[in-house]
Amino acid sequence: MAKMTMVEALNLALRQEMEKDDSVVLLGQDIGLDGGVFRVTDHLVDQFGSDRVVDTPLAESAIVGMAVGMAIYGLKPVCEIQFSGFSYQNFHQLENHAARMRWRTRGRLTVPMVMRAPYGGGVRALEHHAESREVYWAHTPGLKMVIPSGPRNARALLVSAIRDPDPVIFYEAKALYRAFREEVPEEEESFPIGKANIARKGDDLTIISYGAMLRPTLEAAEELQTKEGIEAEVIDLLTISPLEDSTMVESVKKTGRAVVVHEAPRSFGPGAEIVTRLLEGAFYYLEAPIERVTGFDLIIPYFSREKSYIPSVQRIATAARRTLNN
Amino acid sequence: MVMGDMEMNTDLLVIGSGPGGYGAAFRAADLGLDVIMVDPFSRPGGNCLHKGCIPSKTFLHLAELILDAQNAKKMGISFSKPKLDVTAMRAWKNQVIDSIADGLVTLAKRRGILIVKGTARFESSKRVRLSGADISRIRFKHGIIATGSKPLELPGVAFSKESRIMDPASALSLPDIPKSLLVVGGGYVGLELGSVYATLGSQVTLVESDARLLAQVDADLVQPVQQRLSRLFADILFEVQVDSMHEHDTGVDVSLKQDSKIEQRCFDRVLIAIGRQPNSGNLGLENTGVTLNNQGFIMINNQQQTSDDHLFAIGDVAGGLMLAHKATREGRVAAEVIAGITSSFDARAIPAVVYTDPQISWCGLTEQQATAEDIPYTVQRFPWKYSGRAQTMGMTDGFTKLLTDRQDGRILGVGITGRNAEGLISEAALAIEMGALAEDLALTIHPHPTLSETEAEAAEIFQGSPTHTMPPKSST
Amino acid sequence: MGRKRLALTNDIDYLSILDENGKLDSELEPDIVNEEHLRIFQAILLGRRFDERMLDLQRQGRIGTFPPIKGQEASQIGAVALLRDSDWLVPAFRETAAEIMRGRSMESILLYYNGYNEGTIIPDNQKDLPMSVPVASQIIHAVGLGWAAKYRQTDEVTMTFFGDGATSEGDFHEGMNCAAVYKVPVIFVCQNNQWAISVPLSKQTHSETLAQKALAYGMPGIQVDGNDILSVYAATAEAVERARSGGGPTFIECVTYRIMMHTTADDPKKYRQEGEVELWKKKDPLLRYQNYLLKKNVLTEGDLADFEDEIKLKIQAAIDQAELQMKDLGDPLDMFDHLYAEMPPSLQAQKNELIRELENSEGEDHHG
Amino acid sequence: MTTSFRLPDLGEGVHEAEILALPVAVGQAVAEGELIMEIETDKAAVEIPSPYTGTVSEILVQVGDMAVVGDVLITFITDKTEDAVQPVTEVNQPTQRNRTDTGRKQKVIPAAPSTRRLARELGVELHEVTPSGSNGIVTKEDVKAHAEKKIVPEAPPEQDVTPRSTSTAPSIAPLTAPSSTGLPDFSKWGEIERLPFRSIRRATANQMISSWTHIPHVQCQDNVDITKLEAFRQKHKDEIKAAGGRLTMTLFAIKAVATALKSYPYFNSSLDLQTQEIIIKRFFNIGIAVDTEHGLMVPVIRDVDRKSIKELAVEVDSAIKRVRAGTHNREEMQGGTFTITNAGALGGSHFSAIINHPEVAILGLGQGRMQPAVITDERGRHEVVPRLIMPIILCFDHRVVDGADAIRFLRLVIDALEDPEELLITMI
Repeated sequence: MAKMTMVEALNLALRQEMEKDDSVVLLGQDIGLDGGVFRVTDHLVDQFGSDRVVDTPLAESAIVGMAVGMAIYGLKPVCEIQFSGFSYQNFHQLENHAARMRWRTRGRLTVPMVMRAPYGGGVRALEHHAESREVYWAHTPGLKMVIPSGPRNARALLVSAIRDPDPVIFYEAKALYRAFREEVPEEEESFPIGKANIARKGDDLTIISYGAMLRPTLEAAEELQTKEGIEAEVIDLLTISPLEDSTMVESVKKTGRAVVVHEAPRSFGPGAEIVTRLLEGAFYYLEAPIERVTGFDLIIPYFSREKSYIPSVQRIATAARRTLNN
Repeated sequence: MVMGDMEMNTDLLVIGSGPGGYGAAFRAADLGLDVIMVDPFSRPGGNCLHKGCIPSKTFLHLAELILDAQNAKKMGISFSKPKLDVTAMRAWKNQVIDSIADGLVTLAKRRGILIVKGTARFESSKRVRLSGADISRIRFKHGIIATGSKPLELPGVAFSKESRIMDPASALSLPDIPKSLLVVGGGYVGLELGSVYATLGSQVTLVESDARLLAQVDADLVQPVQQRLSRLFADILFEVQVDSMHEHDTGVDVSLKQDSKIEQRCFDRVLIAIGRQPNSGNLGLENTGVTLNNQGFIMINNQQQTSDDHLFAIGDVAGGLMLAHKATREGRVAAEVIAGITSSFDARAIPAVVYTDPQISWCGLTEQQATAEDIPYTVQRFPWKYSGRAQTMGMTDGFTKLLTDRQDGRILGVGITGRNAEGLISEAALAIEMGALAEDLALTIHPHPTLSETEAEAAEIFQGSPTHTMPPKSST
Repeated sequence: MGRKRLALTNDIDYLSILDENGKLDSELEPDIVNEEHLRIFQAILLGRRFDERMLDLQRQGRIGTFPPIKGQEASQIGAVALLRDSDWLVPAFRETAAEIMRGRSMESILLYYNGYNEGTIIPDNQKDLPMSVPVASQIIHAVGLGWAAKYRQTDEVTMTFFGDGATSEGDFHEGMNCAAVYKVPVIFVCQNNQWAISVPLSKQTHSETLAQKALAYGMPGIQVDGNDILSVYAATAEAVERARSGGGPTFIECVTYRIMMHTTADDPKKYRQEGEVELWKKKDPLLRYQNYLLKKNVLTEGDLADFEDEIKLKIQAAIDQAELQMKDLGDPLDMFDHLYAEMPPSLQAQKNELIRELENSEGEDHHG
Repeated sequence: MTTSFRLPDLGEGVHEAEILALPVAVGQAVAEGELIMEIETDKAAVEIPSPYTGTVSEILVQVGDMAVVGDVLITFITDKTEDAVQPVTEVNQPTQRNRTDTGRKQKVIPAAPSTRRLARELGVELHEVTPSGSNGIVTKEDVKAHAEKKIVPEAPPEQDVTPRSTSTAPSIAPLTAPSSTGLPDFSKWGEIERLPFRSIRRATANQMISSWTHIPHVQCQDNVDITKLEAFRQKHKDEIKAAGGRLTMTLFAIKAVATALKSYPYFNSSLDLQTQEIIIKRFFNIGIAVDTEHGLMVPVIRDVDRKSIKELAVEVDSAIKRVRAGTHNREEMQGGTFTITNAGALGGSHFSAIINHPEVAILGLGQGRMQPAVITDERGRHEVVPRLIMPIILCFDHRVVDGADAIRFLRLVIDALEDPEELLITMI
């Protein structure tokens, strides 16, 4: 086991999958010699050549559209969109084709591709570089939407995403890229898409979170524990779509209280679906209204104000206390 | 990175990857902490490995070969004049450094330590901002400041690359072998580097503002070295100060001042080795709770803790003897304290070595200290002219002295001047740390003929009955 | 220094071999064996007759909205005629004749325009993509397929179709640009039928030709008389040869005309003059080719009558077959299939919800 | 050299302390760890061990003085340099360490580095250890033997990664419990957690041991029908709330007890065994047991006999809030003559209370619960009706009062609580 940042862990996943399977090819802007603007594809071009680590023109639609063609052909393309804020320029390729090809052709043509994109705030970036709009993809039938929360699960999930027979949108929290290091085994490891993880055990309430928000959520849980002796169970969704609800429902059945945390804007956000699933599955176990701690219904502000927009440890802990006082 | 500031979190941030820094980082990683080490150098080792101890000892070894070859003449073997290939010498030195540095990189990697190349500046007690690195900020639970020290400059004389006025690091890059070299400063760096250049053929003049060399070392230990150097060097001037210096195309004009007399001299190159100052400025320490003393050293306690709860300091920047092995131990202590282990810097004997020919080494109490602090002691000296082994090597201008407690004979300090003093001092350090008596040293059988016998013989003098010299007439 | 005209690598040619008056440039006449001529002619004839029959069916309410192809048969068949089974076709949505020639069944087309997903099932041995409705988006898929074919070191060629309107889309630009950059074996066939619903070419672009757009991407481009099967065939033959031999992509602009409406839900009288249509009817690709073959003695009047009969029967059989199939198709639960390789539990739950719903409303018609 | 001992910061917001005892005199030699002072803070009584070995040169305070954190209390003449043991509160203050003369003038205790490390880990000072090695060398075995010899270990070394905590000062005399070393290893049977036993918890324990071991406790219990009182309370609680107080059952109990104390003054006394006297107090200060996050606290409400229920309601409520917030002062915790503990709010029923020494009695209240009660009307007919019944407990020091008086005392309280009108009439 070696300690890795999320960037290094993702690089490991790509490298090992490419070593194993020559149908895995990467395409994106600046992913070759430059190694990607966040260095996720660093040195892969040295090992696999520019045939498999393809620097593309500035053309998001072409990147994803070509990947659709490549995937139909039988390759397993992994696209990098430099920032998720630019992926709207390829939205139609995913919505119109990637998501539909299997369904459209009744299973005859499939699109086993991955679109990787950094998302989320917290790194003092400029406009279009900080948003959290996973719900666009989560709301698109036919796509899978995955957001890891740390180096180890990022690697394991990316491996699964590459091997997945369907198109997977893989969001990587910029704020986590180098935030911390974790032991990541050199030997192969994957984590199934569509499974949530219990990141922390507890009996008093359930906090549901994912991606970059997992860390502040865990910190808040820690604070509740040390200050008030409250034991929060923290669920890390990992896959936003298809959303696995049994883990969170079972947890809420046990605790009776829930807080949902995400960086994305609140209205019609992932929390709306998560809360509904909890109501469907655990209504009679609830002892307090479910709280949502999310980004506000705004364009994420320029970074001088970003801290106030992104859910903080304090906001999460306060919401947790509110549910407990109810 | 094209966009955004990447922030990283860790348990322990070590700033500086010298022997103190990597000592701390390695120990902390072994104790299960997540460690990041930041340094402007991409490979660990710090000044010691890259610009100090290791390159200087590489060259001193070559100097010793040359001197030994010369000395062999009187023993019946003559060598022709050595041919010097400066480029090859530099390459050899770099090879030595590379091999050690790469080893350290591997050790760090296998321990899971992240080495970040860059310069850190504190924004608070728990966060630094980095320049020159992929990561913009590091947030940590604990920080160890191991930024070391840098050479003092003469007032009005700034070091620069390509200058004829050199600091020790540029002297070690061995730009050429100047015809004439002025060494300013009679401390161990000036003596060691002066010896290298003199042996390689430079006319070395040394100026020292004090009345003697190595002011902090007992005078009797320095005496044989001073004698030898006065033959090796062209000139050693005491109580002389550099009044001004002017560099031009062909050399450096130096005006030397003694009392009120001023003498003008010209040298091809000048080496300034007047001491070192802590690297505590420009670290952003004003944004932390760390306090510095009036010389700029970071104030610490025996657990290496600064006055800031989150920060520790080790090595040169924390004051005390500016020695790599002291820094390493301090680093280990800091790491242990951070990991929750009861640890303390409680060394009783920090050995020090001057790599001149002959070498000087000492540890524990010195006579200077004993006198200054009025500590009762007795001293025994065993001159090396009675050592068979020293005779065989033609290296008899040395001695071993033992400072002991007058009452119970416990060993308080040891000083050695002579060939291979570096290897002999560790026995003394162990003896002091273990609380050994002179008797213990005397009764420990030392192999014959070796230089280590001189330590046992000195102890036997204390006991009243040495073998290879006559017993003292009465006890001191 | 100074100012001079740049000498660019490529020029744009216009190619016409057989004109609307039956005049033939025999120097340029492609060498096509008789059997191939007949294969091509039958494909054009079937395309025409099936299209006409579709319109009838639509008017009878037996199929939904569909886009007729009438007048564009030559620019489709002339291009796909040169593809091998191992090559790829990436159509837009007005290439039924080409798709049928490639092997798509008329039944599947009928099912598709009757709102059955089964209509987009492509037989396993066929390497065509289904029709793509969002204009120009399919162009990039062709580039991706071409890239993959090249990566796998095959000699497969990919051909994609799109209209004049598509050249205004960003995906056209991105696809053309990437194809040239990666030098992929892709043939871009633009069906310049003059109209994008109600927008005429003059409002679509200010370029003198569409073919010249290829120049900007650094790929060969050619404009051909799209109603002249020989021109289309010859230009395509050149492009296919280039693609197969590693020479990269080609852009072919087939100048043709959409004789009919955009779709059956559209009334072109609202925006274009009948006179223009009449003018183009005289340039009909089917008659031009038919006369050429009759004159060349490749085809006889007797053959023609036989072909017409055969095709009529074939079409009727397809309609009967499709209508028979439709009686059994349409289980609403089938819509849950094939969204993912494996159905997620949450979707299974929704399917179960519909199953319960259906059980409770036995007898009600849930078909579309 | 002369060294000052200042009132250390004992943590938890304590900023002043009363000097309770000064068992040392000027000129007296003291060893480190020897008791030099007893102080009482608003939290607890604390014994202060000497941080130095030396001679007391000056005592700057007297018993009864209030000292503020940082005040110099005693100066010592020691034979140690600055590097010698510093007061606990200063030991971690960084200084420019000068290694070259560390402990030079003081005799260095010879011991191998590994022995020194062990001593550090066990919290053993080398100079306290009897050496067994040649010419005074201290061995590992010596250190271990010394550590085992200590009956009570020093506060355990901080395991926290922030080792700078100064809270290890043994500010409260540790309880001695020889049997504690004989506890089984509980972790054999499951997960355990070890928590420090200190500050208020330990102070409470000391107080309870003293009380329980010195006083022969006797307890009598009864039930009070508080149906009427509760109705009365409900009727008036908003009015009291408007005045800034809370009308609780405790308040009625305070008034009822005050009346009873006046009738039975022995319950308001203390026993002085030294003088062999019973001290009857002519004032009525009632302690109210309050459960706080720091532990049990007993603020004292003064002269309850001279205050109205309304006044008391405000005063009691604010006293409770202050002790819970930790903003009370020391005086508020002193001078009680009788204590009331109300477990009702926590749902408690019958329980046994320990007398708050040096008082002689304590009254406990349980939770009022609706219970079937048999009521006999004027005509002698019995009827079972639901009534609000509250358990009430009186614990008393049988050395000072007897059981019969206790029952009478309790009856008086019960009667007052059962009938608000009675309470109003008898209330003083």
